[in-house]
Amino acid sequence: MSKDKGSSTGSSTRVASFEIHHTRFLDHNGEVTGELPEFTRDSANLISLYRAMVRTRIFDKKAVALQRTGQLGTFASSLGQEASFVGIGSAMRTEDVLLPTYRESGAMFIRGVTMTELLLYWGGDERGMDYAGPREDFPICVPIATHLPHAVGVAYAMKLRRQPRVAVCTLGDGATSKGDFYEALNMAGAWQLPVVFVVCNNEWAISVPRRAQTHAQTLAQKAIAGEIEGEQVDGNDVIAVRHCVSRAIEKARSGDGPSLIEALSYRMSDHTTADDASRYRAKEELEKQAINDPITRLNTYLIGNNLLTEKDREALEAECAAEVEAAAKEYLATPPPPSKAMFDYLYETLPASLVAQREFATKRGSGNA
Amino acid sequence: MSKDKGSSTGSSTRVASFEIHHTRFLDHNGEVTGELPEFTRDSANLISLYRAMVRTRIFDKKAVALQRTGQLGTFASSLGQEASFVGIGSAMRTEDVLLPTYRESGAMFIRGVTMTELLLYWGGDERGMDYAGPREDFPICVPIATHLPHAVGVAYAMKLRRQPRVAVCTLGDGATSKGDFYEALNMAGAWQLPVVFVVCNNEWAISVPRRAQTHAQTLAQKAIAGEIEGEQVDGNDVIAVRHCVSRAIEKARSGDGPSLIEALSYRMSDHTTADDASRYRAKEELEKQAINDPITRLNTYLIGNNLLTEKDREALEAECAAEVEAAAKEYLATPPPPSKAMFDYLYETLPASLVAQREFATKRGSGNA
Amino acid sequence: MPEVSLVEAVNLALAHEMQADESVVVLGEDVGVNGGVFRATAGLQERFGKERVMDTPLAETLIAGMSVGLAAQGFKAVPEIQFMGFIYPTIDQILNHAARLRYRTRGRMTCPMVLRAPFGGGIHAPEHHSESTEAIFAHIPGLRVVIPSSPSRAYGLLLAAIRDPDPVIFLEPKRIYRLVKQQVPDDGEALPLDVCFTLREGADVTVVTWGAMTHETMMAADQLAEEGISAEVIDVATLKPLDMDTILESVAKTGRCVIVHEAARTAGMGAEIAAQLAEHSLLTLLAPVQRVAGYDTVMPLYRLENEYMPDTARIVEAAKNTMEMS
Amino acid sequence: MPEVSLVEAVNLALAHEMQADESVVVLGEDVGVNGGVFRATAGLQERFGKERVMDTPLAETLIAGMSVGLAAQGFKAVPEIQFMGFIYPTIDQILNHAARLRYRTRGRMTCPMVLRAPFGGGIHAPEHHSESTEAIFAHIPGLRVVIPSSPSRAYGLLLAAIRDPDPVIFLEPKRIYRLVKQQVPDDGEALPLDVCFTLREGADVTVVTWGAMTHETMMAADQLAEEGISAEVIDVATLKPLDMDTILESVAKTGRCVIVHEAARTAGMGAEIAAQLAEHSLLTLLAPVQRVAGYDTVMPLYRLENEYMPDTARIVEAAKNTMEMS
Ligand SMILES: Cc1ncc(C[n+]2csc(CCOP(=O)(O)OP(=O)(O)O)c2C)c(N)n1
Ligand SMILES: Cc1ncc(C[n+]2csc(CCOP(=O)(O)OP(=O)(O)O)c2C)c(N)n1
Ligand SMILES: [Mg+2]
Ligand SMILES: [Mg+2]
Repeated sequence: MSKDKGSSTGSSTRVASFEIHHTRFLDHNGEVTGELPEFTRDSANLISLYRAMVRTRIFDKKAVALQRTGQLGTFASSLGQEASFVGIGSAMRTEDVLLPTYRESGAMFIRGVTMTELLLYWGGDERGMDYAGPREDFPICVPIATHLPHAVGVAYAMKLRRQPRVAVCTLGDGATSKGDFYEALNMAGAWQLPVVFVVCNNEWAISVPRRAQTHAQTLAQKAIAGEIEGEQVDGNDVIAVRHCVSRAIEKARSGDGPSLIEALSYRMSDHTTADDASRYRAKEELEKQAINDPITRLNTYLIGNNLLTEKDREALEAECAAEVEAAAKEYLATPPPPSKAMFDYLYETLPASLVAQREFATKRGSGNA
Repeated sequence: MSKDKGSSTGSSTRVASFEIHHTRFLDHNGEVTGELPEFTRDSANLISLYRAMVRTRIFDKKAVALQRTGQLGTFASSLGQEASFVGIGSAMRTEDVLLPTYRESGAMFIRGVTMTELLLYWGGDERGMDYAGPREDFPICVPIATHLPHAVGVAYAMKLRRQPRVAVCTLGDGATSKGDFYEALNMAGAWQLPVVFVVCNNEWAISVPRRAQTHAQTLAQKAIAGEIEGEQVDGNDVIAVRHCVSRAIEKARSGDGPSLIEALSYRMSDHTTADDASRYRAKEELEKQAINDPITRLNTYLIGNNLLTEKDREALEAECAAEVEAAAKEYLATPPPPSKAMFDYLYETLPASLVAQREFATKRGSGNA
Repeated sequence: MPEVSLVEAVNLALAHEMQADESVVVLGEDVGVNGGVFRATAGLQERFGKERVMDTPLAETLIAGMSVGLAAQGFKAVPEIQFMGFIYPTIDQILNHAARLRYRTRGRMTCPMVLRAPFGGGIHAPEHHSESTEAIFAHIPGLRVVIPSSPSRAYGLLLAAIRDPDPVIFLEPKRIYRLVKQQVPDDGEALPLDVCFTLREGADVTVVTWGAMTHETMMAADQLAEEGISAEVIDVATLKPLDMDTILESVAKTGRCVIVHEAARTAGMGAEIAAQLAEHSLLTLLAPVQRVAGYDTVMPLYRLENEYMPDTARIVEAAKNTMEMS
Repeated sequence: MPEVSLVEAVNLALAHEMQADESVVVLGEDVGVNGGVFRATAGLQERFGKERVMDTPLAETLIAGMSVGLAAQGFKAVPEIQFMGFIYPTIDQILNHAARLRYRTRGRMTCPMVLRAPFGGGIHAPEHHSESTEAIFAHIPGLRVVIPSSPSRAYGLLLAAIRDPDPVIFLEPKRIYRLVKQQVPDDGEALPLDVCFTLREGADVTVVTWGAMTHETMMAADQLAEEGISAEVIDVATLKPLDMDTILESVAKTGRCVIVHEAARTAGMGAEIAAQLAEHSLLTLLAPVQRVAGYDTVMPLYRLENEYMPDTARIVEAAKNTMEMS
């Protein structure tokens, strides 16, 4: 986003102007379209991004399979958006805080959330939100856009403590229609807070296409409402996502204010396993999107530049698959919590008036205690 | 607001750009700064705007006096903002619908709300919202920005019925921080609804200055978030307000979509009679603003151009004062509603379960029945 | 006549009223092309067009607020909130505007809208998708709160709600959206609002309930019957305004009462009913009124949801308690 | 020691705790330079700076939501909502997040915040400024709802609320913000949450109330005493979780109970108390419990507000009713 002032004609004067830019490094054929950022020089970085995307996709497939066989509740697939989520996760430092919605498995894994934890969550068990790894990361947020104000509060806390940390908050295209989004954006701008919002635009909010959410040409331009930095990035180009998100995070870390990044991608799956996208989405549209697959794109580049061999890739896939299987096994072996768990952690100390309810529930419980 | 596309450099491409303009015709000395709009050629139009501003100010003074003497509840003065409110009211057609907040006396009077009605409202009597004149105009809205979604609904209704009507919705600078504002704006854009939002920026939201509400350089640019037309106007120049609001209304009426207009003015009074602005606002700031008085501005122009004489002005003021006094008298003579009025109009038909409550309240009432 | 489920009956009523009354407008997230995530609005957009069956942006405050605007202009807005867990951003509009537009303007403006939302647990849904917070709305003056518990009541009550000149919160127990099917003639016959329905007559104990819990309660009544206890079952249906007369009459007969709801116990609607029973029937009650309700905890994720929700066994036990104590 | 009013006691407690605990942060509209529209935060920004006493943009959802974020990061956020009529946009954040952050994350994250708001009628305020909707919050699992009724209780309870590790809705009866003054030593002594306060002992009838109504009730108790009726007065103070034991003990002694609140009657917190009384004391109650409450109508504009709110006369009458009926 850039701006300038001035210029007057008769009774009308131009008082402000703004621009929105879009960044991409790899096109959908894996061809380089501009000078690659620094971090790509070390091919280990690229392989690690590649692995993270593959891992996410294999997990995704397993989760859907578990759901289809009645072993998991509703699940939100990230198929097609792996570059966005992996790019975001990889741009963060450990001490930053991620505030995700529900589709960002790829980002959460990089943050250290375990696959077992994620399966427990979707499997109807609160223990899946007690992350052993990133203790300060927020759990999945289902009520759309309600975590954006949290991100602002987290960023405010960091600012108050003069910590060089950043809150990174992801949301969908649909979420940009909620007032919470705008209130958070506006506050982040007003106080120049260290927060980066990433809109993971996958073109759909359940059955509502992006163009029906808003007349805005870009979602990035919504940043202008709060005068914060706003830009678009190719969300299927993991290099571009990591680059732009990194840049915004480091800007925020240096005290130079918040940003909004729109990552353009596409939801290749149904909205969730409870949805049937064929009801509202033309098969042709989905087919046309296949060429944008973010994993294929990086794969083409890596193979084409001899940074990865077919054999490496197979090994990498096998490792990821093994990890996913192990997590699924661990998840399936986890017994349900006891009935009385409904009263644990409700308050720090259970109020006297609820003790009898807990006893009753424990007594009546299905014997999980 | 204007936009264009294109231009690419390396990995980054410009995808959108926007501008915000500001309009004024009379500067604070009453000097013409650009070619005056058509409607000013008939001086009767200008006199009528002048009268409406004077009338509003005299009413305002009376209302404050009534409050100070314990004869009226809390009142929100429009001192200094008369040009904005009168400009808005005068730009509307009878069949349009006004959705105001609480400070727009000047607009409401033009719409046909009576002074007595307004006094009854501030005097704690719901009958002050049963406007005999503009039956479809919304009553005063106290919960900030909650009437913006109503405006969208009203505009949607007009669109559904293919009526050439427009919803005009006014709000303050503080209101632009609420999510409701943005949700309404976004929907108005998405469906290209016949609605015009006018932000009456008086630089303060109670004690919070405009710059603390948002980092945005202009409030007009918030329109970009919903890709609707956004512009600034000098809110102390009644000609400019009327011109810009008219233009936006007629655009909306022709089906060419919604607009957001920011009218720049200043709150010369306390926030309300319950407030004491000297606690948070420097006396000097207030004094500096005196030169922007919108009534003086038009008066200077009218006198300077021989469109009004001192005598005319005095007569006009006397007429307005008489009208205000008559309304005050009528207000003060209105007996309070009976206790049972608490149950009138709660539902179309009072549910059986409430009949006993109504009887009880009537029996216990202070005898107003 | 084919049999329909509760959610199909909702659809039938919507279609009927949209056909009969041009001023009825449906709006919400995914209600159009997708026909609603539960298919409650399936086919409506095809039949009545994109303007009368509107896919809105994802913004609940807006959905409620623009319904107020539509209603004020003489439309009958029927907004859908996708799940009750996402209804809270509408409370400001409902409480501060919809419920008092008529009151504030002394009848000049009115707000005939029906805000529909599926609610309650039992379908292994994700987080925030299983709550029951009807009591919040039942406390707000100027509203009606209506909860159907069968296909035919869904049809008749929804018609009545849409025709009602005042705002109605219409909560649909999604657990029983497809549980049973009934023959529901699409005859446009509305059922009365503001009255309870007696689903089963009995002599020993009155069980008062609503929504999905009517089914657990009917099963409990069967079990009780086997044990020689005759339970009268009342479906409150309209929680606000509350038809206490029907409940009082029943309890005057049975002398005992159990109130069953899925929502958290404290300050739930069961409290109001119990309080009124105590006020009016203190001397005729043979045993203290029992409330069988959700615990005062957060509705747990689905592995524990069945532990949270009242079930047949708890209802039977409570009814027996009232028998023993007297 | 100078005497302070209730609102000054709020200010005293805020200042004390901000001084004692660096993690306490105050935020809201006009809380900084202006010191709050009721002066509850007067002087705090001067003393503790603009970052710890923050004038926020005009956005209630944000205020509540960012408090959750601050709390999760170990701050104790004390947001102010300017009037209870503007609290509704916070319910989503309070219900879906603040009240369950600890629960959801199994204790990994917590939400120690105190959302303050003035509430209630009686000061001839503008529209939407006089409502009492505490019951909405009392229904939400995971919350505390605290209402002080005197300067010393405001001081002690607010300290306790800020120190509490879980979210608290702290509602201040603005009608009595300046009604009485008391000596309140600024000694940092908190009062216990989760317990009722017995303001006056009596033998014949228990009157249970909270907030501004304690004053009407105390006056009613004086009048009753003149007529030979000895009323025990209980200030509930913490509405959730509810200390029913104190109420039950009192009613076990008196056999009669009147519950007084300003909020609308239906599904108000009085219903919960009455329901529990009926559950536990059915056989010892000498008369039906009486509720003296606001009507189930919209809180009227100020010309009728005194007709709406319970007053001494209504309380006296209700107490006498309980005496006659037994
Ligand atoms: C406040 C709220 N309203 C409605 C829903 C139901 N819902 C779940 S996901 C979704 C669409 C979200 O779309 P988007 O923000 O684009 O994210 P995506 O799922 O595409 O990643 C909706 C409407 C919700 N979870 N929260
Ligand atoms: C939702 C809401 N929050 C808070 C308030 C209290 N309040 C009344 S006016 C006001 C400031 C409004 O400022 P602005 O929008 O600039 O309008 P102005 O009064 O300056 O015309 C506030 C905070 C309110 N009425 N509604
Ligand atoms: Mg999306
Ligand atoms: Mg202002």
